[in-house]
Amino acid sequence: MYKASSRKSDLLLLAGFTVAVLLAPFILGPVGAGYPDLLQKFAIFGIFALGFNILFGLTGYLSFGHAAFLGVGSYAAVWTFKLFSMNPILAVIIATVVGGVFAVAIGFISLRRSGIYFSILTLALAQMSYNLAYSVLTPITNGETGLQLAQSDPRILDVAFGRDYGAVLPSSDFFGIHMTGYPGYYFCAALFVLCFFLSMRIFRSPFGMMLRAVKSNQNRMRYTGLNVRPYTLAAFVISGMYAGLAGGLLAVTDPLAGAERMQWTASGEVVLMTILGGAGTLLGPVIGAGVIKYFENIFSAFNEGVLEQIFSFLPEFLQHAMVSISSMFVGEGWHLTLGALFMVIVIFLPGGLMEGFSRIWQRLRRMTKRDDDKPVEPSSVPAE
Amino acid sequence: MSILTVENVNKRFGGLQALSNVNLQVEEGTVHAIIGPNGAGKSTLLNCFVGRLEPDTGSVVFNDVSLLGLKPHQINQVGVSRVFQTPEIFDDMSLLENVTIPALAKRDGSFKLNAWNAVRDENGIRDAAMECLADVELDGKSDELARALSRGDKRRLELAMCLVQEPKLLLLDEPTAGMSRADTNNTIELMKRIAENGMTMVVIEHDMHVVFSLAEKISVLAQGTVIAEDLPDKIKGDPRVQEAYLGGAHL
Amino acid sequence: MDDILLQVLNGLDKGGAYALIALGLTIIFGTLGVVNFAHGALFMLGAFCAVTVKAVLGFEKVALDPTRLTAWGTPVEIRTTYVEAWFGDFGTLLLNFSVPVSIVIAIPIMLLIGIAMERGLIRYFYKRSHAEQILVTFGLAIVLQEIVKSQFGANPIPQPAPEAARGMIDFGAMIGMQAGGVVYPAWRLIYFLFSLLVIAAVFSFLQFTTFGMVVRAGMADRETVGLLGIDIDRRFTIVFGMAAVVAGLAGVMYTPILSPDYHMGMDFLVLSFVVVVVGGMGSLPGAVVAGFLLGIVQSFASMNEVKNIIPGIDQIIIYLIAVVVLLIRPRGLMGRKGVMEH
Amino acid sequence: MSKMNITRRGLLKGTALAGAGIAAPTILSSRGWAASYTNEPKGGTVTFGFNVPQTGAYADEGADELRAYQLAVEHINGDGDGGMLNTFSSKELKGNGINGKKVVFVTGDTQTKSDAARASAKRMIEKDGAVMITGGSSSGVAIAVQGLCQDAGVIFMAGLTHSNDTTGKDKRANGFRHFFNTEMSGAALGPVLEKEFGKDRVAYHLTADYTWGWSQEGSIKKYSEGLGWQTQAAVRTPLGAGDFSQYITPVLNSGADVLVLNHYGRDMVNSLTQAVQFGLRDKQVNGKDFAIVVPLYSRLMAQGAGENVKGIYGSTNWHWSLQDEGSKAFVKSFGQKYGFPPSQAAHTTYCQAILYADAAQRAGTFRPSGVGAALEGFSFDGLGNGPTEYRAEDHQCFKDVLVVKGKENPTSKFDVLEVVEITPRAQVEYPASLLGGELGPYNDGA
Repeated sequence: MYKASSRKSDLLLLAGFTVAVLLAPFILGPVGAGYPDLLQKFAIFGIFALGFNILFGLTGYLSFGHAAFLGVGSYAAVWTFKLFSMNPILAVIIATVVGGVFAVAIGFISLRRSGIYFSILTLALAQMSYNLAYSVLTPITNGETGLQLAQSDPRILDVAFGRDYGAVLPSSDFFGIHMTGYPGYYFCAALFVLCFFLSMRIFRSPFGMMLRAVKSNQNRMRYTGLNVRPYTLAAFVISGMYAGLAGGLLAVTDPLAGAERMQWTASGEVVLMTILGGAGTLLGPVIGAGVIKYFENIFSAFNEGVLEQIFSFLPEFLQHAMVSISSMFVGEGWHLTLGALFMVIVIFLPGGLMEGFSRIWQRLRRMTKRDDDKPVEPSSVPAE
Repeated sequence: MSILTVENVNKRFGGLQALSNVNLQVEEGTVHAIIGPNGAGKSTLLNCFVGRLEPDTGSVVFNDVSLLGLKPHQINQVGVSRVFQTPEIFDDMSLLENVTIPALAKRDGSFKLNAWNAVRDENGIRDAAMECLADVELDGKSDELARALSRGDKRRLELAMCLVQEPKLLLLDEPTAGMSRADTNNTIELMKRIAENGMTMVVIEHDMHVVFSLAEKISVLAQGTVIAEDLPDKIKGDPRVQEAYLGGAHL
Repeated sequence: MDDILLQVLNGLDKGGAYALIALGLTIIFGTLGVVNFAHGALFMLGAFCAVTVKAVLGFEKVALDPTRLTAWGTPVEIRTTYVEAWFGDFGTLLLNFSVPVSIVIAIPIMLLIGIAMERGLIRYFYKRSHAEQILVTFGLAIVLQEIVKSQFGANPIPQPAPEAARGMIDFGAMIGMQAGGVVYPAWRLIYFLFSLLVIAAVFSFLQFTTFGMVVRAGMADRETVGLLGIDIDRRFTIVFGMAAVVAGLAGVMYTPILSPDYHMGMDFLVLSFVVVVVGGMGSLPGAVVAGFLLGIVQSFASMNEVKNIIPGIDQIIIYLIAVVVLLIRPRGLMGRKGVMEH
Repeated sequence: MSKMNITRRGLLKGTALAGAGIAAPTILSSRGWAASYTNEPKGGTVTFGFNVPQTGAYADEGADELRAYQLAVEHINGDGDGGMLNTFSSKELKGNGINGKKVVFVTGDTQTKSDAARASAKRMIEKDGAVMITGGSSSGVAIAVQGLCQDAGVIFMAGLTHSNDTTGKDKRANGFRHFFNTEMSGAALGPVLEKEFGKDRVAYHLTADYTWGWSQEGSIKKYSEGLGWQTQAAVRTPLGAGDFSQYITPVLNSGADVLVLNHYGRDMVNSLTQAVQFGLRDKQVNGKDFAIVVPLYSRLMAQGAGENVKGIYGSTNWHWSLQDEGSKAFVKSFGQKYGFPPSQAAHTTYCQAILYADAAQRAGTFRPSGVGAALEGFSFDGLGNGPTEYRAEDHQCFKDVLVVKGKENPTSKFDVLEVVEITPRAQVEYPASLLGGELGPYNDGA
């Protein structure tokens, strides 16, 4: 049964989301994820996945080349730093716009096809971008090393406003606040909340409904007087702009843009984030992004010494057994865990983690309901 | 007054002459049935009305607008809605949403980037949609997913989706195909009600029961040509029609 | 002229590998409707069949020589392989031919792996969305890959061709050209012929056996065949196993050309999808034609003469062709309507 | 089968409490408070960050680096046999840690991707409090992480990175490299190539199409053309091409008589295997034996090419068969612990850890500018490469370079290369201005 969401529940969700994002350093601290860099990654890849979900979750068009927009956004942002100003506002705006423009070009070509043909077209175009960025476009992208800042960059706007960074390499700063560490996180977080809010509006809007109609039945849509192509293109461009913004933020928190950001594996990662969390749900992609980044950064850092400490409460022989078993899945084995996780989630929770949560939620509700019913029953039965 | 005028339409597929010199006039406010045996060219003709096929020669004019060269969504926007042989609905959306989408398409045109307002705040649209669902007696299920409906209910839903657009012409391609007797009768009743409200309809059908309970005028298509066009009672007795259907063998 | 012929040979050789991998992939598409992201992993597993066979054949008897010490102070180990110790010259021969020998062993193993995969996992995903199929098979690919890595390490492991096939063949002289102009490695020619053989075997199997006829009918219309009371699912299981065998054999025979490592499957994954799509989803001849076509075009795009005109063209040519083909022919070169479009 | 595991016992001793739900929010502790430099160690331990590839093509090299680091930590803390600390010319380290603090470490996976490597390094700095980051197996990653460490105010001791840019165009004050570079490879190989192949040669380059490849190609061209060689063509190949046949066949009839493979890692294994397959090693051109040169050799990777490396020349930073006291001590210590000899990646990372520890001890602080000053211009010996100096101008080590050749009759699977010549340091030295770049000032963070 489908129930339209109410204004109140949306407001609650948004408020809850905002509070969670603002308090993330404290909430995630106990699981070892409360440090700025990972928090920034959560927010940035959350934005990336939110945008991807607007395309994939709503229209069902599975793009395998979204990392191209992420990469282009990063390059645009770093070039903005180099040429104009270290202020992140300008960089973020330009990154978003460039991401959008690039998406118009790629979307215009790819959206001529649907299904897996669309996927392969996006994949091919993104791989072309990656290969060129890595090699022949090195003058623009600085190839393998990645585009970096230099002291000798012109930064014409900063110069015009008399901003001097001295002999050290500048870092992006928001009117004097450096965009590293926690300030950097809160800058991303603000945009993250904004993106979530926009995404929610799109989901609830007539436009979002049309996008879901694309996924559901394009034929009926056409004979209902709707032109499908502009809708899909708009969704593609919006999600490209989200990706461009995410790429720009990567550059803001860490001003280096590398070509590998555009590789197909990076595109695949955002697909996995979205499906893992639950495609087509509002929160799912955010959660998926968080889980994958957590694995990448925290699980990969567990070595056997850490495991020894975790299992130190066990008797020694058990401790050894546990360590040798679990060490297969962490540290250098973190890929194995991730792969297994993908399989388990898809096999048992087709709707992603969000489905898992809603199942648990429903079970809990049913249980509490039963508890409520119990005292009623006896009184009604022995009426005679 | 004729709302749809088809003149001299020809269509070839390779060596097969699917339509030859078809002429047709649909009067406003009438139910016009197109019948004919299998392979007579009924579906080809319908596809020429809705922008799926382009006739080789001839013209299809709707309300002074030529339909040739228009895309399906443009044809819908000038006031032609259609239902399909198998109901084409938005399976994984609620009934209310299914009807809301055509209502929005009617109001906002073929594309509008309306991404800021919530659908739930579109009170006018929702009222119109609920009204249409009530017309087809599905308002009790407005929150259910469309995929769960029975075949007959899916057809009703599809009709509601067309009606909410207040089309000037409604095309129906074998509206009762694959339905049980009860569903068929229900659907006929529904279509009758719609017709009584003055809707112009073109029905393609080979179930004679349906045709004769609905149609005010019938065109008979055989081997790509209109061999007869008349009132239902006249068609019943027309030997050419019988020949076309029965091959003349057992007259 | 010689250079061009050489590039054609390169292209055919590459194309052979592309075609074999794409063939299995497209069969799985066509029959089961499954997007199998673990297909590259099957190729990799095939290659590691060869590694395993060589390792097993190469099991060594270790004797310590206490009179000599290694640089880190332990006694030097004297190693002799058991097969040589037991069988003498025949053992040496067996070691020498470990790659061809692996074929015999790889066929049943890959068949079992394929069937196990289909029965254990893939069959639950027939009705699921492509996105979910991708996620689960991609997860499986990672798991398989990590298992191989944990056993064999991350570095490539050399697999030499048999001594006799390590030389060069004067291909130019064979077709009546001037001697010495077009000489080509024997093993690569063998690989090309081998790929033709496997392709022919797959086609005749599907064309001339009743089993194959049922499968082809099932590819065209699964429901109808099912209604005829034929257990199409069981046949599809075997088809999946067959696709695994084809990918595995492509891997086994490729090892002397490309030293296998655990990651090689991923490297071929994207490429094989491009081949399948260019050929047309679910089309067997399409996969073969596209495989050879892309192999040859890629070879030509890598020539200096071409690269001087368009720098970097060899890096993107495959993708460029994919884009152009899909824009001109919506379903690939030989695709059927309605397969995998939604 | 070559599963190489780090033994558990050893690792336990030197591991910091990382991850695992213990770390409290660092919002109040790590940054902007009273610390006078980034991650100043306050307790009884000092934390190193070992950032190596654990997944991807260089995972085995990364695993070897990690083994060496672990060994170095043991030796610094006074466990084990002391390894090269016994032969090291500086005797400041007493086997009781550094500045009275025990060394502990955290590990991370670079995935050989700049983004992942930086994320991993940031975790070590922001969360685990690492005061020094070291490791890596590619130049792109090294340069990326070096830039990060400069910004964050910690020292970066580069692992295996061979591009000139690391201590050239992209050098940073907080970054130091022990490994050699393409310029030195070219300078060292030049004379040997002349001796072996003569002055009248025509070379054909196949070059991996990214910065390191171009750097390598440039250096070899420079020195070989200096000998009077001609360069027939220099063809760029895509990274990870797999099958290189389409690039190799044009060599066959090109008239060139030397093929230079500017490839590393898997590209090297594949292009070399295939070049030999195409008969290039046994070919005769212009009346001379055709020759293949692999400018940067890695013994670990060469194993992947099997017999194909026989007779192929190249250069390397270090090889376990060296007979000086330092090398012998290191091989003994490493071999006894793990059962096989160390790779050059293991050697350079071990040295880097020891050199950092020694410099911090001499400086009496972990402050980056202090440690840097102690490293700048530091001359030492006994770490396996003969007398060595950390040049102050570019933070590059200058030492002898090994020219090696694939061994014809290997005695074990580790015995793949033989040292042909040890090119003395003077011959590979170049002015720091040659490669450009700007060190800038130290960043101590805060």
